[in-house]
Amino acid sequence: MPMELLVTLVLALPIAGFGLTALVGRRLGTRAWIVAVPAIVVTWAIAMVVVWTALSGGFGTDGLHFTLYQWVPAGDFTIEANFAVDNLTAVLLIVVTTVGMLVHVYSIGYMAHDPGRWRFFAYLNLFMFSMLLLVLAGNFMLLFAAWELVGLCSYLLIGFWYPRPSAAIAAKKAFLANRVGDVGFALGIFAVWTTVGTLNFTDAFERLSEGLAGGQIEAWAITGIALLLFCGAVGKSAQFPLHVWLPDAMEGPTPVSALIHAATMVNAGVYFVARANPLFSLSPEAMFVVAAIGIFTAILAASIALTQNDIKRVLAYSTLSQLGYMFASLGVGAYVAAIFHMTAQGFTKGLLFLGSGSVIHGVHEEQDMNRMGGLWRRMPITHATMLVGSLSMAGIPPLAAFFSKDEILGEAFKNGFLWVWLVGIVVAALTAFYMFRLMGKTFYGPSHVDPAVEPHVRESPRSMTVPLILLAIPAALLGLVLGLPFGAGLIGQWLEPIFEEAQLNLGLHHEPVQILGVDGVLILVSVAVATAGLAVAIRLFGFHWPLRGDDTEAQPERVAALTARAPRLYRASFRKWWFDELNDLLFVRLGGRVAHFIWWFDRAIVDGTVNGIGDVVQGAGRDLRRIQTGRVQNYALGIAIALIVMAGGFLIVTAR
Amino acid sequence: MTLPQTVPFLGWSWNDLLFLVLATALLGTALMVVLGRNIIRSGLWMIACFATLAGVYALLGTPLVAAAQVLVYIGAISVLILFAIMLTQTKGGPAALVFHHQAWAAAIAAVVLGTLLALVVTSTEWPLAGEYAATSVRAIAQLLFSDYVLPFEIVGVLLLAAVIGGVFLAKRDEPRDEPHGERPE
Amino acid sequence: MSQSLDSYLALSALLFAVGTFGFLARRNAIAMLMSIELMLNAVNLAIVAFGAFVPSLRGDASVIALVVMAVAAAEATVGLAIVIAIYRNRRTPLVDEYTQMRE
Amino acid sequence: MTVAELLAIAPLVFVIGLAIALVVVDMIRPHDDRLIGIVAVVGLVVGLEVVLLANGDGTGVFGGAYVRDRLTFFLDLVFLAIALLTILFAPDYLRPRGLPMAEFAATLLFAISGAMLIGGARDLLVLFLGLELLVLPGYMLAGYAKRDGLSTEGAIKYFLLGSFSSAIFLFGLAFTWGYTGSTRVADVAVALQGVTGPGLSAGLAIGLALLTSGVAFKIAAVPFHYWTPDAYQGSPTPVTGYLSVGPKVAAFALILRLFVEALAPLKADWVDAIVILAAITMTLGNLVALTQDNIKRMLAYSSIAHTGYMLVGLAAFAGAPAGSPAAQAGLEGLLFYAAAYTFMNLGAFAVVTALQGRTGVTSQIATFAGLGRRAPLAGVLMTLFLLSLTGIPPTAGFFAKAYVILAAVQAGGWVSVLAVVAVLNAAAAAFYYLRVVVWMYMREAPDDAQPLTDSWPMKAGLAAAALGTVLFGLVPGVIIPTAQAAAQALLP
Repeated sequence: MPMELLVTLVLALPIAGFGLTALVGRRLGTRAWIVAVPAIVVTWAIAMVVVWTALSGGFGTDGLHFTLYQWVPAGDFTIEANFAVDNLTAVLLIVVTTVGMLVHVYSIGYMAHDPGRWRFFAYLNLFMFSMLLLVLAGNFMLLFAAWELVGLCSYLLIGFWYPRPSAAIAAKKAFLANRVGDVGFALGIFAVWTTVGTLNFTDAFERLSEGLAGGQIEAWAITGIALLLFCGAVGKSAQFPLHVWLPDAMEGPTPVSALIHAATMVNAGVYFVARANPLFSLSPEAMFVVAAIGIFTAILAASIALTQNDIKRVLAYSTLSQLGYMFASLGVGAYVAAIFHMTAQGFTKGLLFLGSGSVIHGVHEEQDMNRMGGLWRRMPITHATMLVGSLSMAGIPPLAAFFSKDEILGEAFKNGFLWVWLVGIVVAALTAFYMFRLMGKTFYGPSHVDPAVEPHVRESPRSMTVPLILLAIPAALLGLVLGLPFGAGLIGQWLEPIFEEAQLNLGLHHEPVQILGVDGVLILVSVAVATAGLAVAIRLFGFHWPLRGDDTEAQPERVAALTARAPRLYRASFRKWWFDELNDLLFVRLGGRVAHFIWWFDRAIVDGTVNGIGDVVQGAGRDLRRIQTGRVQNYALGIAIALIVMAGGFLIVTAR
Repeated sequence: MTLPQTVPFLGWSWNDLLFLVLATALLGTALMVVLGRNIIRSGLWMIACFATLAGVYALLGTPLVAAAQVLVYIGAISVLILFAIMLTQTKGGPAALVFHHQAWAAAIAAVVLGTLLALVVTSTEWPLAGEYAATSVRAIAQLLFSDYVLPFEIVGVLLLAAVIGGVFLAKRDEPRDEPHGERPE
Repeated sequence: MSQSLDSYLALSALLFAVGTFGFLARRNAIAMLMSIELMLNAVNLAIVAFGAFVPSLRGDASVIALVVMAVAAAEATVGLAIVIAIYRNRRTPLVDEYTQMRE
Repeated sequence: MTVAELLAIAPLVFVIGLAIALVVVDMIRPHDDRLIGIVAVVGLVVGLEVVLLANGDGTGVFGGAYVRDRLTFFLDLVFLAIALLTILFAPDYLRPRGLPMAEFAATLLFAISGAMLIGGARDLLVLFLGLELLVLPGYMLAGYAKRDGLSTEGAIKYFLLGSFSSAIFLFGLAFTWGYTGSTRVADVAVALQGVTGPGLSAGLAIGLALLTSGVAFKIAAVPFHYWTPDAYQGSPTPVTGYLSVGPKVAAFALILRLFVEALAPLKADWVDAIVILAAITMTLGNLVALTQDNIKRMLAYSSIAHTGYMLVGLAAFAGAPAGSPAAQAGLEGLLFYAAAYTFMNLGAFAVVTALQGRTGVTSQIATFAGLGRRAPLAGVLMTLFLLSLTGIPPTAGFFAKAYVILAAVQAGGWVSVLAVVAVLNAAAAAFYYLRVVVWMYMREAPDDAQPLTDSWPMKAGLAAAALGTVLFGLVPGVIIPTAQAAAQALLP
């Protein structure tokens, strides 16, 4: 019983924190965090006990299942409030509670001067509850409840700084995109229920696969259900074509971006597809769609990230791109790699967002990277931690994201999805490039900070830097701990049993990793590509070599100068010239054009369509309201005509 | 002298003739009610219409209903309506503006509805319909106090509710400036 | 003719239609109320006619008709009270001028 | 009158007696609104107790004209809750406007007694009388602020169209009587056995059309809904709250007794009409609600949309084979929806009422600006009610929608398409409900914003409404068995 109690506490503490903060928070003034933050710290501690028990095999292979109470006792339609803790849940719990706790602590400093901080902490606690509910839910209905709640919290937090009109619009857009996805998700859940008559994950997946094997359920029905459910994941995890909300969601406070829009909520879609692996693996078509949408989002978002100047937007597109990776990974059957990447990405992106928040805080709420630069001296801790995060994102060994990304690419290649691998490699190069473009523009080179602000730039308070340092540790070491030895790391040991059935359905069998064979080559290729992207970015945008203690200067002027004097004279520096010129051509001119086109397409067509749906609906409502003329006789005539139509209809229908 | 069994020349029964006369009068007076330009005249035509209908009820062998028709509709409702007409007569209002400009649409709708209903009711085989028979008052009285005792009581409640609310709405009163009792803070 | 259910029902249907026309076409609230009374009378006629021709409804129909009359009286009371109340505010009984609320 | 008969109608008699008692109290102590309020509230609480005690075994009384079964029990509880909440919310609105409490409470209780009569009626004439007893006081309540032009305008529109539809409905009843030769629900159902199917008698078909049109008006289904926005906007706000739930739930009770009991043998003939009505009602209600700037008008259109969702439950019953679980689930969903809707919608109107406690506050959505800051508790409660109306889990509204939609999916055929329409509509509806949330939390209050009233009755009522909304969502088990029993009582 104690374990059940602990899991219940994990849910109860955040919601209690929300209730208390919402009720009395306003009277707490600057100490609005006094309830909310300790609640999450304790939650974290309890969650760690649960996680430890789960991962050390305390719950067996099937995990811990328990029912809190019977939620809906309605005969056929009976739903229990039941929770499940298995190794997949445990991994998610680590990310959610750890990043959540650090973001809470970080927010103490970040929101210290905001008059609405009590609301902020209340929402944040509510979000933690919803997210934990989402992870722990043992059936579709409970998951759906959590799914809607995290969407609501996200909506409230994006619109937190409502005096900015852009924030209100962004909140609305996030809600709209999520609603579109949720329609499919809800229909999918209803379809599951009518097909198998249960909403419990375990039972439903079992009956679906039995039904397919026994011939009671058609293959297209399975594909249909999987795709409907996937709609929800597309909305929540911001995949093409519903990705438009995530970049705009950066209007919310930075801790929110870090927690909700990078590390936890956006992963909900990935988590769900992984949770539903027995279902998805039954339908090769659905798997293909997942892979295609994932990898397309990955390349689309990466190409857009190249040219953005808002620091948070670059990170947002990067998040999109990495989520795309995860879906691609799920689609090719590399479930473990997807969850591994999600974990690595959760910590790394959380770190990068909090770091960017620290930078934005430091330069007085400036987000344009063209008005930053040279900050590494002023903000050493922020710089160092973000460097770790960027290297990890770029896929440089031995940092966390290197292992996970490498595993995704390797599995895609080996499972026969060559196209996924090819696109993935390009994305890897782009990722390294834009991450170091971001680092260069922010931290290196001459300062472009507003001269009025410049003297006041200093490192953020400890409540902000300590979480950065704490997040940098997993971002650096997680891969080594979980991913080594290749193909047989801890993460694989934890998660493989969960995906066993899916692997069987897909006909994939686990081969030992040949470090001196194909795997080694793949690793080398991906590292080489990443290094190349990183090197180009360093050339163009500068770097500070910490060990050598000297700088690589940012290049724009030098490139311009070099190309102005006939560049042929500098054949001696051919290599350099070639790089610069090609980079100029590829990334600044051609790449810029392409990226600009993609950006335009994204804004005008995709985004326009999403907004257009809302406009059409509103327009229809506006036209329809005109029938309400205010004149009783018009109403009466309307009723009389409806009566005649109804009478005619009844006569025709009954006379057939 | 005795009347012939049937109407001379036409061969109808006297009852049929009576029915035709009453039916024509009923529809005619009803049309005068809805078409009349002067609302007071409409009210008076309505009384005539109700009286004709009482005749139809008598023809149907339900003298009690006919009597109630006269008492309730002519004696109470019509008087009430005429009274309200007097109260709300707009002085010097343009008398021509009797009909709404959708009157043509209304006419079409009414004709369609009337035709539809008339065709349907006449073409329907009413499965239980038998021979015509008059209703005895005694039977009605018995039913009213046995099977229909609940509806009978509820009608009383309905009238009470209508009176309580109607009096409140129709009475002219000044707003109460100071509510009695203490104000909640 | 007077011995046939159909003729009474047809008469009732036509009276109902006349009432409907009045309700749809008249502008005066009281004229509309009168039209509703015509419609209720039409229904009553149908009920009484059924009573005269359907043996199992013989007494019932009369009772129902009486009840409907009482309901009509209550309805008229309420309606006229409302008409008088709105006439105090608007100084007109013409319903199509009551269009402060629309759309 | 036998003891069994008295016991069966005891709650009804009690409520009518309470209404008369209020008038008498007002004569003895004129204008003592507080006393009236106390008597009414205490009386209604006792009334709830009477309902619990009089819980009968389902045998018909008055020759089968009235029955106290599990459905009557369920509906009586809902109607008394509606009355209680409305009376708790009303004083804050009536008092500053100088409107007397006694006539209000008495008229409301007469209407409620009409609703309770419908709930237990198994006789077509009694159903009609109950309906009239329900709506006539309703017209008067709509015009209760008789010096207010909008209130009387709404009242006369409601009255004229309502009487028109009553006449249509009565004509339909007349055809049913003529065809079946009886007014008793049980006899009608027996008489109609075996007459369904192709070649249904034209008289019966037109009777069905008239009856459907009549009840569609009372539940405010499109295209019979025209009265709703005007009557809701014009009425005094507590009355609007009442009108949005009381007559609607009662009209659904009428549908249960008339269509589900008496006309069940013909359900294959009327299911198509219900499916179409449900689809266009949901869609039009939600679409037009999106464009409204007046909160009462917006909630009026939203209530039209909710009618559509409830009709989905009815369609599930009618579309599913007789005796199948889906048929019962549809009715259960309808009943659960009615109960959930009562609490969440009355709660939302209560917050509007509290906002308008001072005279001169309009019903524009803009009056909600900054409410989250001005009155955090009211803001949180309003958010709760709106989320429930949207159908966000785990509130009562979520289950209500899930219940009817799942029943519709289970029913199969055309009715399943309704499930998709309902899900799409629920998605669209979020926008106008959340617009109010945006006004409350994302706009600054104007400087001259009036404070909210917070009398004890208002607080108690809000607490009760919030409790219902949360409880039916978190622990729907508190009401589902009662709803199930009520649905079973309807099915043979």
